[in-house]
Order: sequence, then C-alpha cells, then structure tokens
Amino acid sequence: LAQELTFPITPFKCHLTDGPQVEEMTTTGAELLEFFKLAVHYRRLELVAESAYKQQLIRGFCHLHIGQEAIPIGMEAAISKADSVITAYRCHTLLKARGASDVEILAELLGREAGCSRGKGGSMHMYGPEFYGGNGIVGAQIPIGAGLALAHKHANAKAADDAKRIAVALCGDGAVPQGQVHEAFNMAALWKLPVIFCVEDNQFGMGTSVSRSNANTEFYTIGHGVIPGVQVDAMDPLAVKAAFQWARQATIDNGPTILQLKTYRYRGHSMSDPGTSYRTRDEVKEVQKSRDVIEGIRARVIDAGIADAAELKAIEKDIRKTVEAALEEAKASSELPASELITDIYVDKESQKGFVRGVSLDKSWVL
Amino acid sequence: LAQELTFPITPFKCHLTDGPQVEEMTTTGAELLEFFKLAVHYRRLELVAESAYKQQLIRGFCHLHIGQEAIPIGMEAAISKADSVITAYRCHTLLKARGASDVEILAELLGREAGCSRGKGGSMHMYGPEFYGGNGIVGAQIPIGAGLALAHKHANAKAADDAKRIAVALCGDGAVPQGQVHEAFNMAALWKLPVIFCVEDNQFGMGTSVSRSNANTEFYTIGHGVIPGVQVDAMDPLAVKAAFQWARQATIDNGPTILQLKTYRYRGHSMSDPGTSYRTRDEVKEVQKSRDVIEGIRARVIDAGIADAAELKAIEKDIRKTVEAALEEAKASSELPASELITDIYVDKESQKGFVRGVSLDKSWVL
Amino acid sequence: ASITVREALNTAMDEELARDEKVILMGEEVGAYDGAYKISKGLHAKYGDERVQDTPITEYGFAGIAVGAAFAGMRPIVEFMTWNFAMQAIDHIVNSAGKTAYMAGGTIGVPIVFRGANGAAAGVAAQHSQCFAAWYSSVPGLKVVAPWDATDARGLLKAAVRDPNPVVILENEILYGESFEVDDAVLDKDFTLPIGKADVVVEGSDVTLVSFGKCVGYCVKAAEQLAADGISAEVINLRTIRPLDRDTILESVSKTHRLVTVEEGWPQSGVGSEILAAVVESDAFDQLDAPPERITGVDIPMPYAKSLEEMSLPQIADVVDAVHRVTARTL
Amino acid sequence: ASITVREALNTAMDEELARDEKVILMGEEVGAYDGAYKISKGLHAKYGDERVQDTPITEYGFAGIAVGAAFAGMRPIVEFMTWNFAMQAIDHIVNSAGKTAYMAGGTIGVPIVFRGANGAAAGVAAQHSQCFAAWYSSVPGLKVVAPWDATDARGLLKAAVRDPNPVVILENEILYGESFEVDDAVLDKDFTLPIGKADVVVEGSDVTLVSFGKCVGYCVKAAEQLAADGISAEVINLRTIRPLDRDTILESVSKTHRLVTVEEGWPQSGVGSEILAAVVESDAFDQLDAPPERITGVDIPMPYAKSLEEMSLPQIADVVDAVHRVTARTL
Ligand SMILES: Cc1ncc(C[n+]2csc(CCOP(=O)(O)OP(=O)(O)O)c2C)c(N)n1
Ligand SMILES: Cc1ncc(C[n+]2csc(CCOP(=O)(O)OP(=O)(O)O)c2C)c(N)n1
Ligand SMILES: [Mg+2]
Ligand SMILES: [Mg+2]
Repeated sequence: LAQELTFPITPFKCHLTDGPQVEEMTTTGAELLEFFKLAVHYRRLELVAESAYKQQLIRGFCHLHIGQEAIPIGMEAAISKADSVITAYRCHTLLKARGASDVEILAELLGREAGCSRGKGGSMHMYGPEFYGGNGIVGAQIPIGAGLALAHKHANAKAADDAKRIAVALCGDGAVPQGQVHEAFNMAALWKLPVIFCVEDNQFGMGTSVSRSNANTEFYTIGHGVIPGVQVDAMDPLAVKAAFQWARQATIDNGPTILQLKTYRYRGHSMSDPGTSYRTRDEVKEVQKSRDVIEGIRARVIDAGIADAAELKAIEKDIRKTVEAALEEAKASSELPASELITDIYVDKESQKGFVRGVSLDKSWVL
Repeated sequence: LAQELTFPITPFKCHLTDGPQVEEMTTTGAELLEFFKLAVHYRRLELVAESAYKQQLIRGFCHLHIGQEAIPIGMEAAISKADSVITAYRCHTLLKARGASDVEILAELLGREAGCSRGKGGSMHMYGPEFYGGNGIVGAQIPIGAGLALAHKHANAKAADDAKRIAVALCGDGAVPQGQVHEAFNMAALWKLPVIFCVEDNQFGMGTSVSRSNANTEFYTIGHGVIPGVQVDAMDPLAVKAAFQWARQATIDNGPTILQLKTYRYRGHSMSDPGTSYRTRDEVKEVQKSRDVIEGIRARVIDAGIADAAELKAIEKDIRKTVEAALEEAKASSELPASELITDIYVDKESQKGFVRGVSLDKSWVL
Repeated sequence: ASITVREALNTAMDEELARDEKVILMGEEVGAYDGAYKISKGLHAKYGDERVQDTPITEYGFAGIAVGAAFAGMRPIVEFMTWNFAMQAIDHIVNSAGKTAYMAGGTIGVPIVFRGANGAAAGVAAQHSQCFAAWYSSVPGLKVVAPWDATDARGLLKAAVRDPNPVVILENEILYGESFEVDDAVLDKDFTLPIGKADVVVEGSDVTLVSFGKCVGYCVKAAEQLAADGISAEVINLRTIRPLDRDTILESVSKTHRLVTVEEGWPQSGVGSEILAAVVESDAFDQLDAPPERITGVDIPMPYAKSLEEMSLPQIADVVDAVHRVTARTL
Repeated sequence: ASITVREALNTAMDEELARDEKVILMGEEVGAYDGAYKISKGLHAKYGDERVQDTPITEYGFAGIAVGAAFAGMRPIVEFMTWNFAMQAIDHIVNSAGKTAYMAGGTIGVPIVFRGANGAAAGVAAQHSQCFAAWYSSVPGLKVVAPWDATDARGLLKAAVRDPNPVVILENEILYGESFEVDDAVLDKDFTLPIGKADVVVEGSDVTLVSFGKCVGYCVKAAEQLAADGISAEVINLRTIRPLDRDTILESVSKTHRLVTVEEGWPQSGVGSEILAAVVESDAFDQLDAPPERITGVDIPMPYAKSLEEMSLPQIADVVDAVHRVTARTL
C-alpha cells in the first residue's frame, strides 16, 4: 500500500497561466484504495437516496451527483479542511466529502431531526463543516463563495503561511452565464480574493446542452481576460487533485482562479427527469464505459496489484451495508416536533421571542 | 464645402476581428462643418441645462454629456434613423442626435407638457424617435437594447439588405461589470443579435475611476472570448463614424460587436458632484486642451480653409441663441394638469378606466 | 369538456402564437425540453426557435431582452421556471416593464407577459416556495392575475397576451395537473376573461371568502363543508390581484357581513391585508358583524420536512374554523 | 445636543467599526468618495480599504459577497446607494440572508446589515422613488427598521450591527440633512435601541397615528395642528416594521378608538394595509369607533414634474384631513 505509483493524466488546458505543470501524478497504493472507497461510497450514498426517493421517503427535488465523484475526491485530497466550500443544490457528496456522516445527509433527505439541517433544508440546503450549502438559486453560491474568501483574506493577512485559508465555490455549466457569477469574477479579481471558482461542467443544465446556453464553452477562459483558468479531466481524481493543488496555491498567491472540471451527469437532472430526451442512452453508456470514476480506479488498483477484483467487490459490499444501515438509522430519527416550526427564523434565542403569526391569528404564537 | 479632406485617425485596437481597417478618414468640408455645428449644439444644450439647473428650473439628477459629443455625432453619421438606440440616464444629446427638438428635451427637464415624456420622466427618462431611453438603472438598458435587436432580427430575416435594422445599446464604463450586461453579451452572441454594445468609457463611474471598478479595463476584449470588439478614440467624430460604419455591417453579418469609446466627462457625475475629489483639475484641463471635440473640429475646419475663426464664432453665437430661445419656449410650456397624475399608468384608454387610489380613499379616482 | 390547467395554458399559448406572429415565448427549457413543467409542450416543434426561444439560466438578462423586444412591438411571453427565480429579474419587471409607460408619458407601451409557477410546490423548501402575489400586485403599471381553474388559465393568459400592458401571471405548480370542467365557449380560440374582474364561484349569504389561485379550491371545499353545517359561504375567486375588483368584494361583504381571506403567502402586508384594509376603510366597515380574518401561510420560511410543511400552509379546516369564528357572533 | 441624521448614521458606523474588527462597510462610493450621500464620510480615511470597501456597480454580486463574509463570521454593513438599486440584489437579501438560518436548522447565522436611502427623494422620478418597506417587512428571517430622527438612526443602526440576524435599514435621503435634538445617552458609544419596539412620540387620546421614517415628522406636525382644533392625536413611530410591535399599536387603538396610518409607499398591500388588517382582526376591532384610514403615496409610478410629484405623496394636510374624518363620527 505504501507503494508509489505514477499515472499519466490528461493534459490540462491553461489560460493566462502555465497551470499545474504536471503530465503525470504520483500516488500510493493506499491513496488509490482510499479513492476507490470514497468513489464507491459517494455513489452508494446517491444510489440509496435514489431508491429512497422512489419509495417516496424523499420529496421535492433531489439532484444526484452520480458520475461526478472524482470532483469531491480530488478536491478534498488537495485542499485543507479549514478551507470553505460552497456549491449549488447538487450537494450531497460534496458535503459527505467535507466530513458529514451518511446519517446526517440521509436524515436530511428524509426530513428528520438527525439531518444536517434538522429536516428544514432538504436535498438542496445542506450545511456542515466549513460547508456553506447547498443553494437552490442557480449561480447565487458563487458570490457567496467569494464572500467566504473575503473573510479569509482578512484573516490570512495575519496568518502564518500554512494557516492561510481559501474558499472553493462550485457551480454547474448552466450557471456560468449568470450575471452574478461574472460580478463575482470581477470583484474577486479586483480584490485578489483567495477563491477557486469551479465549474462542474457536466455537459447539461437540466435539458440544455452546454453549447446552447453558453456562447463560450471553454470555461477556463471565461475570467474576463484577467483570471487564470485550467481545464481538467474531472473523471480522474488524480487530475482533479493536481488541479486543486496548483489552484490552491495560485489563489493564495494571486487571487481567483477558475477550474473547468469536465465531467458527466449519469442520471437525469433531478428525479423527475429521465434524462433521455436531450441525449442518447448510448452517449451515457459510452461515458460510463470509457470514463467512469470507479471503473477507472478499479482498473488502476487491480493493474498495480494493490487489491484484486474480489477484494474490491468485498469493499463495495461493505460500503453498501454501511450506507444502507445509515438509511435505517436516518429512518429511525424522529420528525421535528410541531414546536420546531417556528424556531430558527432567527439564529439567537432572544430574537425568537415574541409574536409569530400562524395560518390564522388564532393559531399564532406568543413566545 | 464639397471639398474632400482626409485625416489620420487614432489606430483602432481590435479583438477577435480585424476591425475597421482604416488609418484615415475621408470627409467633406460640408460634413466637417456639420459636425462642428452638431458638437456646438449638443454642448450648448447641456450648458443651457446646466444653468437652468442652477436656477432651480430643473430638479433631481441631471447628468451632462459635456465632453462626450463626438459619440452621438459619429454614431449618427454611420447608422440609420431606422436603427434603434438606447442608453443610460446620460441621455440628452443622444436623444437630440436621434432627431428630437431642443424644446422637447428642455421642456422635459423643466417638467413641462412639451417635454418628450410630457414631464413625467425628467432628465433620466427621455424617449423619442427610435430612442428607447434614458434608463436610471445602471446596466439595465443593455439587455433591453439586445431585445430591440431581437425584434429587428425577426424583421431582418424578411427584409432587403438595405432595410435591415440594428440596435445600439450604450452604457458607461461603470456599468460594464454589471451582471446583466454579461448575460446580454452571452445571449446576443448565442443568438447572433444585431446589436452594437457601446461602452462610453469616460474614465469614471461617479467617483470611481475605471480601474477601481473593472479588473479588465480593455472593454473591447470583454466579450467572453467570442464577441469582436474595437477600441475607438471617441474624442474624434471621424474615428467614431468609422467604427460605427464597420460595426453596423459586422453586427448585421455576424451578431454582436463591442465598441469601447474612449472619451472623457468634463463635468461632475451629476449636478451635485463638483467632480474634483477623484481627479485633478489639471487632468480635466489637459483633456480639454488636447482632445476637445469642438476644438479638434474647429482646428480642422480652419486649417482646411472651410471657414475662418470668425465664421465659426458666428455659428456658435447663432446656436446659442437657438438653444436659449428653445429654453424660453420650454419655459412657456404649461405644467401638466392634476388630471394627468393618473394617466399613462397603462398605455391604453380602456385600461385607464376604473379605480385609482389617491393618498387617501377619499382622494381616490373612479374613472 | 374537462381539461387540465396545463392543457389550458398550453392551448392558450399555442393559439396566441398562431394568431399573431409578434407573439414569442422565451424562457429556460421552454423549447426543446417542452418546458420544465411541460406547459409549452409541442410549441417548439410547431413554431421553431424564432418563436419559442430557449434561454440560458439568466433571468435578469432575458427578462430585459424581452422588455426590449416589447418596446419594439413584439409581444413576448416570458416563462419563469418558477417565480422564485424571477427575483433576479424583478428590476426589469418593475422598473423597465411596469414603469415605462408612465415615465414615457404614454409614448411607449410594453406588451409583455411574465408567467410561471408561484408559491409553494411540495417538498422544495424555503427558496422555492415563496408567493409573490402581494409584491407584484403592489406595483402600479403592472397587471397581476392568478388563475385557479382551466377556464381562468385560458381566459387570463389569452387576455394577458392581447393586453398592451405588462401582465404578471402567477400560476401554481400543483394545479398544473388538475382537471377542470370547462364550457365550450372557453375552448374558443378567441376566449378571454376580462382582467380586473373577480368571479363569484359560489354564491352565499353568511360569509365572504376571498381568495386566488390554489386556495380558491380550498374555499370551494370549505363552502361545501360549511353548507352541511348550515352556513352559506360566498366564494370570490379574485382572478386579478391588480387592478383589484373592489366592487365585487365590497358588495359581497355588504351582503354577508363577514369576511375571511385565504392565501398561501406570508401574512404581513399580504393580499389578505390589502383586502381587509380596503374593506374596513370603506363603507363596508359598518356592515361587518365580526372582525374579518386572514388565513395565510405561517410567517416562516418554508420548511422541507413534510409534517412541518403541511403545518406551514393553510388547510381547508383552517378556512372552516375561521368561518365558524366569524359567524359565531352577531352584533 | 443637536445632530443630523447623517451624523447619527456616520458616528454609529464609526463606533461600530472601531468596536469590532469583524465589522466592515461595503458599497458603491462608500470609500474614497465618502459616500454618494456622504454617510460614510471620513471612514475610509480612518479604516482603510480592508474595512471600508468601495465596490463596482454590481449590487447582486456584492450583496452575495457580503452574505458569504457574514456566513464566515464577519459583520458586513452593505450600503445600497438607494434601495431602488437593491432590487438587483433582492434575491440575496431574501433567499441567502433571510432564509438561511431557517434552512440550515439554525446552524448558520447571517449577521449582516443592508442599509441605504429608501422611498422618494425629490425630482428623481419613477425608478428612483420606490418604498420597499412592505416588501422586505413581509419576509420572515429579516428584521426591518426605518429610522426617523437622529436617535432612531443611531440606536437602530448600532443595534442592527450587533444583531446576529440580517437587518434591513430603510433610511430616507431627505432626512439625511435634518437636525434633531438628542439626549446625551444617545451619544454614548454603546447606545442601541431595541429592534421590535415602537416609540410613542406623542401621547394622545382621540386618534392613533401610526407611521415610520419621514412621515413620522408629518404626523408630529399634524398632531400639533390638530391640538389647536382640540383633537389629541397619539403618534406612534414604528421604528421597526418587522417584527411589528403589535402590542403598542393595539394598546393605543384600544385607547383612542381611531386609527390612521401614514406612509409614502404605494397603497396596495403596504405597511398601512398590514396595520389596518392586524387591528381589525384583533380584539381592537370592537374598539374602533370609525373606519380606520390609510394615508399613502398615490398608486402610480412617481412622476418627475414638481407639481405632480407633490400630489403623489402624502402631505401634512392629508393626515389632518383623515383625522378629522375619523374623529367626526361617534358610534
Ligand atoms: C436562478 C435560477 N433559475 C432557474 C433555476 C432552475 N434550475 C435548477 S437547476 C437548473 C440547471 C442548472 O444546470 P447546471 O448549472 O449545469 O448544474 P447541474 O444541474 O448540471 O449540476 C435550473 C435551470 C434555479 N434553481 N435558479
Ligand atoms: C443599479 C444601479 N446602481 C447604482 C446606481 C447609481 N449610479 C448612477 S450613475 C452611477 C455611475 C455610473 O457610471 P458609468 O456607468 O461609468 O456612467 P457615466 O455616469 O460615467 O456615464 C451610479 C453608481 C444606479 N443608478 N443603478
Ligand atoms: Mg450542468
Ligand atoms: Mg463612466
């Protein structure tokens, strides 16, 4: 497991930077196996959510990250737990990668007390350790992410080099044209904010392919002629790790960077979208066959002799059990009592006192 | 006057295009003299507004275009009266250039019935022949301008080449970072809308110099890597004309283009701003001395022997009289009667019927 | 015939697109995807890109573009996937569409329709569950309608497209799939409903229930239950929230002497607030035999969890209870 | 001492910036230019770029950035040059600031202040003259205050900066230059006013006038005129519009039996609507001896011309007239 292994990675495309000047990544057997476990775990979490949704345990929107697992894996391998992360509604595995438990995530999906937002936020509004959502408004998390970076910039000024923090703000390809994303680019560049803007370029925003919503689909070049950008093969966690390692330092040194993370969404946009009207089934299958994260790592692990197929199967089985057990635990968590309806409107106890109007004056509260 | 004259123009900077490949512009004595008259007229209109403001005949905001006259002159020399124009609140001379009378503009500033908006819009909200404002929200006119172009695109599809129309949407340097400007860029590029996006780069947005609000101040390059752009010496009406001639055709052929019109604002941002805290008086004087539109044309006219200094002075005097007479006429225009308070909420007579609430139920109207 | 609200909206747009080539439809996923909620199903196939335009996820920008097109004489229908996202575009709806006719002294008209799902759906939490009825209906220059049934949906949408002024249509996702009986006249390609007129859905004599959109259905059901208790409720479907049909409301209250308003939106300065205020300010004040009541959404952001969500929104029983309260006493 | 509202706001920010280094001020022209209305005069010179940050004209973006900074523990004060421009940022104010504590089950707080001039100034026409009091105060999760005098301005702004929740401050450009007497206590660097409590500015027994911001001054003047006619008006300065101080209003109405609300904003679903509705829904209904009245801005976009503008807005005489109407009759 301590064995060093080196793999070629897809060349980065770079704009206004030389980028991460690496053509191969060196890893260890241990790391590779860890990546395998994480990929399997992240996917299983979403598969369990998917089936819970089909059993009507989960309501409303539920956006799965299946296919895009290399992003949280590579990112977390490169950034610090003290860094801040924010993303859109497709947030479950990113939160998991930050350190939340399966139960917290699944219980949130089920609307239970053990949920990371205590059942009040649901699929789109999850929060956790240095993880600030989960935002349902396309693009809105990008300036918020720049704001996290603004706070870090203030603190960094007085911090030792190894205590400096950054923010990572992720959005989809469909969010790139959003005006506020560009407003954030401009201010982040002007103020040299330590923020990595990441585009999870999964080729579609709901039913619209990337080129129908973006005049320029080379997102690593979208930073107004001033922000350096790198395009990354984001089906490979090693490439993602290399990109974030470079970007983290670049952003501390020089301000914002953009990562275009080329990936693919296997499922429909949300649970109600079969995901087949705007692309062919063959297209999906082709990606699954040739670029799948789990299969990619599996092959590397087996080829390098770190584990054999059966051992990996056993790991997968274990993880499946773990996540399914977490679902049971989540199910066992209680629903919020009626009294919780009107808590958390304000964050402090003092402000929660007073009159809260119910559906009628009669049903109102005076606390 | 029919004499052909050729002048060198400041080289254009071009992005994603070869741009207007001209290093000199040929004009006639007649055109040059006409430009002189227009420049003097546009400036006088604003000077008269300025003094009317100081006499408290005009209220609220009043943004003068003094210094930037080469833009309406060069633009109108190149585009068609059937094309549509929209700009921000700094709109008086652009409307004048479209064909409105001095009285319509001054009466609007005075809030009188003869005003182009019948006194209801004021300085920031003027409308006229193929002129759609006058918009008080920084940046908002840019998508609206793209929308005018969308309508033209529909009609152009069936129109003869010489009947094709475009839209010109102007904004200030301070408006460029606005998100909706970038949203409009993207859609205009995707849909190949016939729109020229113009940045009147007068170096300041209120008290903020261009480089403090824009990470990239080379606005001709700001079009997301897909929209061609040209930087223009917009203190020279001939350069502006050349740029618009090129841009008009380019936009009909290929969709949006960007013109960065380098100009300078002589006065404060609005009447309450002395305009001296964020720049030196010397800076303003230097521009006035070396790049002033009127003086530039005057020198050319005299040098070419089209008219002498005294003749030009006489023209200036005449124009001054004309505009001052227009002010008197505007002053003579009546104020809107009280009954007009509640007209124009809706544009049609039918919708204007019914209940309109006044300051009290008692003072309400039933029409 | 019986048609769903979705079909009503779809056929209304189809007919208006066919009638007037100045009419275009714009929005996210309205084209090739047939609409996020399939309201525009088949329209892209029939009318093509030029008439049914998919947009990027840039509400502010495309709302502005649509306003510009309307300035130039087109008649755009802008679909917001939901009204929650239209908050990004609210400046254009209010400042560019709503105020321009007035600012221009009547020289510019803005014939535009903004439509989409408004208010709470199911299980979509706080950012996706806001009712914007009170906000938009507070803005002079806009017209604001909220269809309840299929007749409303066809009649109001078609009227909106033909109106020379900006019209906001507040639809409801949960109603899209609901079927309603419609008269043959409603299916006529020139059927419109007058904007500004409320509809008395149920006549009654003991209490006036005023509502719009989905809650009208609750009121109708409540009226049925109340009838069993011998209470005769009159149900007013506002249809239009601006301009508000004061006459119909005041007349009804003068008859029934009791008033309950019902909406899913937040209470403070809501539509119900306006109706109560308008009634008590008028001569109808003297006609009231009991304090009027508002039934509204609870004054909280919408929670995700099902049990909490249900408690956050008015239910039929809340309407019934309120009526019992206001009819319990006689002056 | 006597200070202007501008000085009150300026010193309040200065003291809070000095007190807590997490406090920062952001907005257009707040820095080197000292503020478009000079509210932040001298603060940039004193605290530098890091604490007093000029922004580009990108309200949506910098509101979002400020929210992010608040998520991470800073305490940003966001100045909107006027609230009209904040319509571009309203999604972040409502969806990101207002709703996050609830959506996060209380795990995230958003200690942020959004402030700026609200409502009509003079001669700036429709796009620059809108009152947003009713909109923001309808949103649970926000607190909304509207200072009238220098005491309010200092006390509410300092309380807002120290509040762990998002607070919207609706100021008034015309009041900035107005001077008010203040107690010494008001000048204390730890002076705050409780958010959520109204202030009875004038005690009276014949009618309750409820108002906020600039119109409070009108009510005070109206009360003086009315006193000459032998009518004793009680004037309530709301100070906070959310959470509304129901108790103070209801108590007063129960005493005076008559109610007039005064605001410059549009009538429909305005702040006055809410107050009328809240009163008539409550037990105070039975206490009313006359229909309550709302005095509001006329239901139109704001015209530019001076004569029309004046007619568009409530004047002191309108308040006096309304009081005469509501006191004319006894039940
Ligand atoms: C402002 C806004 N407009 C529209 C929506 C509806 N919507 C939710 S997700 C989505 C597509 C986003 O696509 P992309 O950014 O590529 O992210 P992905 O779903 O692929 O992760 C849309 C249109 C929204 N949530 N917010
Ligand atoms: C959305 C918005 N924010 C702020 C303002 C206030 N404001 C009016 S003009 C202006 C400066 C604009 O500068 P620029 O775009 O360069 O145009 P210029 O005045 O130089 O012509 C500002 C901040 C506004 N009108 N709209
Ligand atoms: Mg995508
Ligand atoms: Mg400028």
